[in-house]
Amino acid sequence: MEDIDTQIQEAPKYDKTDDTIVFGFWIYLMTDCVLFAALFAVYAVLHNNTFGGPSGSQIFSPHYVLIETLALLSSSFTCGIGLISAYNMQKNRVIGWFSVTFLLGVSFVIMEIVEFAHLINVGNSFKRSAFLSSYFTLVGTHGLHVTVGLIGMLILMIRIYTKGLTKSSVRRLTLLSLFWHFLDIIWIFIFTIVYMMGIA
Amino acid sequence: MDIETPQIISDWREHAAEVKVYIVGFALSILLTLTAFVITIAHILSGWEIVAVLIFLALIQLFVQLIFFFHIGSKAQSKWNLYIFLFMIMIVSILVIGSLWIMTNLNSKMMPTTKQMIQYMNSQGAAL
Amino acid sequence: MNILGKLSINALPHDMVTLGGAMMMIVAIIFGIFYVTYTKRWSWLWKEWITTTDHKKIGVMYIFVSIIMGIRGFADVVLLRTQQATSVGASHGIVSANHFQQIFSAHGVIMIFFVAMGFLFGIVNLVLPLQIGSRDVAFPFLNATSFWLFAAGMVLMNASLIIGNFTYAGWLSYPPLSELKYSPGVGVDYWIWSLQIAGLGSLFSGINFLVTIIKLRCKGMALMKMPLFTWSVFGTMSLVILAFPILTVTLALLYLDRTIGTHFFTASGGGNMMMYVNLIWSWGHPEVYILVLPAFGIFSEVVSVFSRKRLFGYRSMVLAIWAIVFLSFIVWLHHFFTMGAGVDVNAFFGMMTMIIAVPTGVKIFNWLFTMFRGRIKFNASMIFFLGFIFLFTLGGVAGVMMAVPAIDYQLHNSLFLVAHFHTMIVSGVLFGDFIGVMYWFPKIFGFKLIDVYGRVAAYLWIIGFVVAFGPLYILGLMGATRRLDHYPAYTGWQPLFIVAGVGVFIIALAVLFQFIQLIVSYRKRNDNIDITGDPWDGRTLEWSTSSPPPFFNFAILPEVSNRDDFWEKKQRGLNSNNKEYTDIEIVKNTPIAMYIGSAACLFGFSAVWHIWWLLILSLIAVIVFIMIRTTDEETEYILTASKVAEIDKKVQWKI
Amino acid sequence: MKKTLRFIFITLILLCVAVFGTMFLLHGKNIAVLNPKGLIASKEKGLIITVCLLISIVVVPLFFLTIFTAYKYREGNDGANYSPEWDSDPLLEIIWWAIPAAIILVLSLIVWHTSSTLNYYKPIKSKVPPITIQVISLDWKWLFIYPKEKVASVNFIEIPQNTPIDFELTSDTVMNAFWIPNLAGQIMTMPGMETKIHILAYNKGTYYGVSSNISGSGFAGMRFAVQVSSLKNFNKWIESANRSSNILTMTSYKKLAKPSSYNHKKIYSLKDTGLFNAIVENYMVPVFGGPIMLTDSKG
Repeated sequence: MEDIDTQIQEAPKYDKTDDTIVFGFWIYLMTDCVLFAALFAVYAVLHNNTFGGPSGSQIFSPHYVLIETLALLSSSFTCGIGLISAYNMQKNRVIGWFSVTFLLGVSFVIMEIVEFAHLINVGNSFKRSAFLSSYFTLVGTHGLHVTVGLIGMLILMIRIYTKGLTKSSVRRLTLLSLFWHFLDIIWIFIFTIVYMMGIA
Repeated sequence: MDIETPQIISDWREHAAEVKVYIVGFALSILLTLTAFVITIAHILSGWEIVAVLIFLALIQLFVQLIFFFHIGSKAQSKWNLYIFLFMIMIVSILVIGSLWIMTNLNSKMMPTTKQMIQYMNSQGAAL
Repeated sequence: MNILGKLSINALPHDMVTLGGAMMMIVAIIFGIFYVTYTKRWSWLWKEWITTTDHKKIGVMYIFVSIIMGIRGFADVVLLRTQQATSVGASHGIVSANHFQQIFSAHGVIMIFFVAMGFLFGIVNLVLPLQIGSRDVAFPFLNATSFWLFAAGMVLMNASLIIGNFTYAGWLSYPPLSELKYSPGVGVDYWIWSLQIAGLGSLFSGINFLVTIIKLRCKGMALMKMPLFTWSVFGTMSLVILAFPILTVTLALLYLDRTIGTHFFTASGGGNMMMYVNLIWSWGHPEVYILVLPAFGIFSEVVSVFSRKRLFGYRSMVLAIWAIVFLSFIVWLHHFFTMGAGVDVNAFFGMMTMIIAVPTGVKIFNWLFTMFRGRIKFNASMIFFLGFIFLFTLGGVAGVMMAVPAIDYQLHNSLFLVAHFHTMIVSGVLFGDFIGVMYWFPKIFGFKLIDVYGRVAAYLWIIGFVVAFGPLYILGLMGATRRLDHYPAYTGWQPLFIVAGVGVFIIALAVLFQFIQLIVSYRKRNDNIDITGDPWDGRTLEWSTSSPPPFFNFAILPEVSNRDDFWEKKQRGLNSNNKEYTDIEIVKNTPIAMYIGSAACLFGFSAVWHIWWLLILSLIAVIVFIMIRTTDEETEYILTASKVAEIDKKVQWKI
Repeated sequence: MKKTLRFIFITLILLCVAVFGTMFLLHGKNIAVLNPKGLIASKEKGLIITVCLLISIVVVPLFFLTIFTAYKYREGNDGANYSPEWDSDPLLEIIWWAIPAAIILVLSLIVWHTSSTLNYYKPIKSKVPPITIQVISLDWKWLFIYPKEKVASVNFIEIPQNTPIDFELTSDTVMNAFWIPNLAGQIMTMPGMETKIHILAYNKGTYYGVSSNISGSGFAGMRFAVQVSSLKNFNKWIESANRSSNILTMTSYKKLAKPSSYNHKKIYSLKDTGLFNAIVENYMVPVFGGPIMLTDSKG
């Protein structure tokens, strides 16, 4: 992996439209926060309505969820490092770090799908009780967001690989890393409120 | 893991902090997550204490993420990011805490008391 | 699992009245298509309107859609009133109970979502960039997409008139009536998806305008130098971005309940229907303030211009807007005082609801003192405004009464409540929108509306309103609840319902005069062309451009130094004539926004009818369109300085 | 032309307000909310009047000020002084921030006081022993059960005057709201939940109650009659009800629960007093995991 990129790209300027777009995306993240807050409120209200079915402590395994959390946390870290190398215009490092982020993200999503499939096979599907409905919807919506982020990351990496670190790619990388850190924060609250309080 | 001096720095640079800021933030998050994990596994606390401690740890981790990964309030970002974030946090806390207060109040007033549940179960038992 | 999901031939309307409505709509569409092909304007329509990203054209399209939907909403009112006036004792009126309930649910959704929100985003699109001295909104493409999502929601909503039915559980269909067990039809799904798509469009517009106000103000325009209308849009958009996600979540959860059998709000299975009521109203109350705040902004602009006086108490007006924005988030329980919450909960929310009367009262007093010691020009707008002051204050009295939980137990869900919120919305939002359209019409179309028809319409609107909703206040006190499709003769309500019917007839007359005003002014537009670009001797920046302004609004971005800067410049006779033009980046026209809208409409339709393959197909189509847009590098073109100078010269000779 | 137009329309507006006033007086007697026949309703009427008077302190001067300003500072009247730059006056600002705030403060105290006194969970203190009536809202009719007297009735209740009635309400279908305008405020009835309201009727007579929450196509038919009679007549009615031929058991309840609207008054004698609790519990945890014995209500 040669360290110095052969075609030295002219570093993109940070102009006013970039500033507006990043600010607009930040406001979108705020609206997503409110969306998750509503889902958390629904979970908080319905988590005791188990309707004779299993409660949180019976179906959550702490170690499994800890691995998931560590995977997502480290993917957030590698995403941050990848962004710094993007600002230093090191294309190969960017692709390197972001593929690590991608792998960690994919492993997180797979672990979550396995957990859901296991719950449904055992019979505790979202149809069983209000608690399970709100659990599946809250964690599922977060999983959906992570999947959308992964698809975006994939497309962006392909574009950077082919066209290099153009002005729009650097801006989109910033948006992607903002989105990724935001999902990480939401997962911290899911981890604490859903899993930890469910188990304790 | 040395990052040798880069030839070209785009003027986005001040939008992301140094590498070590990310490392410190990452380490702190791992630490906070593990403490929350250990406390829950050990079952040393119970009831509202565990809830309070866990919420406290989650809030610290929120601040860690905001400062180390989001650089909120740093001069690179406009101050409007912070204003809108704080306004959103205020409204969200009003909504969530308000909803919980209302719903627990409504449920306590209307859910049939355990006495009725037991009486119903006995009558069920008798009917079988 | 057949290929067309639940769609089948018996989804077409059976009874006469729906068939009539559906026929009228189809005839109108066919006539429209025929007229456009006859005048060979398809390419003009495509080039100028369907693919536009210019905020002024999008604003006009919003207002056009809301006028069309206003006509349908008003047709519903005529049906509702004739039913309630005739369905007494033995006779059951003109429509069945179920169909009557569909009509008032459709009336509610149309009037709030497609007329009031349509006018709101239309007027904000028309005026905001011009007022803050910017070339366009922050994200022009997103602005076009938001309009087409709004139009997609409207199309889906009207499709329910022809194929299938609409919800019969009211404009905010409470479960368990809206759950699968008690509304097995597709009605509630139509309601969910037309609101979900239109709501998404509103959320994107909210983000767009918030960024525009914060980032794109012209040089020198500090926050405290912004016009009051911009302040009210600032408050409204911060309400929109924080309230609409809750609506999205609530509708999504209800859809999951109805489709995959989750138990969020079902009666059994652990669900809690009260959580739905709580969630829908924590969006619902900010929503009604989203509607009324821009109307307050319009009043502030119009009253200060037509009284030829500076707006009174600018600082306390801004404070009042933000007090209303904050308070609107802590009052939502007054919509369900009667659900059975405890004393402390009811008392807290009752007190918070009362406090909102203070900033509203301050605004009304400030408008009054703007008129004090002024030279008030009594045109149609000012008559509407006076109607607003009297009716809105009376509506406010009814509101403060119902803020007391103990009184609300008697008046909740009665016709008193119906008369209250109609007073607030008609005299507040609707009158505000009429004033806004009449005030900014010359700026966008270049010719003034003839005022005498407007004045007649204003008087008829006020009289019609008093005659239509006066009796409803009395009926509410007599124990008549809302949404009644039949009532026994011994109640003695029929004469009052007949008077209300007459009131609706008078309002129909008023609306007729408004259309006459539009048509006659259009036909005689050469007599009152607005040459100077400043027909009302205005105070804010939008009057400094020509009417209609060039598509890039300002050849040179203006510089502002104090509050009513345009007025100050006119007093001092300053007009900077040393103009050096610069290149301008203009976003190209693109059809992709319309494609995303139609794909979203298709997605909604397939979600309603459970046509799963079409659902996935339309979702992929949306993603593909977004990717096409993001990979397209040259979305903007450069307007060279010489061309700008040329256009500017052509416009300047007129002023 | 402008003057005559304005004159015609202003007189028309005043005419409408006059018509509105006469309608109000004309129907004075049967405006239910303003002719209370029960304890709670009369308190609520007093409250409505006090709140209206308090608010009119701000509203009436506002109306006169508007008419005065609109007339004095109209365009044609050059006599009135014209000061276009006068745009703020701290004293005025303080006035219209402080006075409405003070009134709202007084109103808040009223809100706090009345929500506790007129709270529907608070039983009415009275020497006479209370009667409990269990209310079940069905698909477009009301079922009333007198557990102690072992009587049930559809769309009709008879209550003795001056005795506190404790209502326990639930629903076996969708949400409804139980409202008798002459006697007291309304309270919602919801499946799986039990709400309460306490009513005390003063004067004898027949009053009408309604459901004030939309509950489907037969919603308009959910009217029921409330007969307030003396204690003697009430006991006579109870005996005749006990002797009534139709008996309310689980099967006849399930037949009654089928959707039907505009039901006529029907009196039952009651066999199974646990019926009310069974309906409420039906939505709770399915006991012994077995099939639910009542109507299939898996919403």
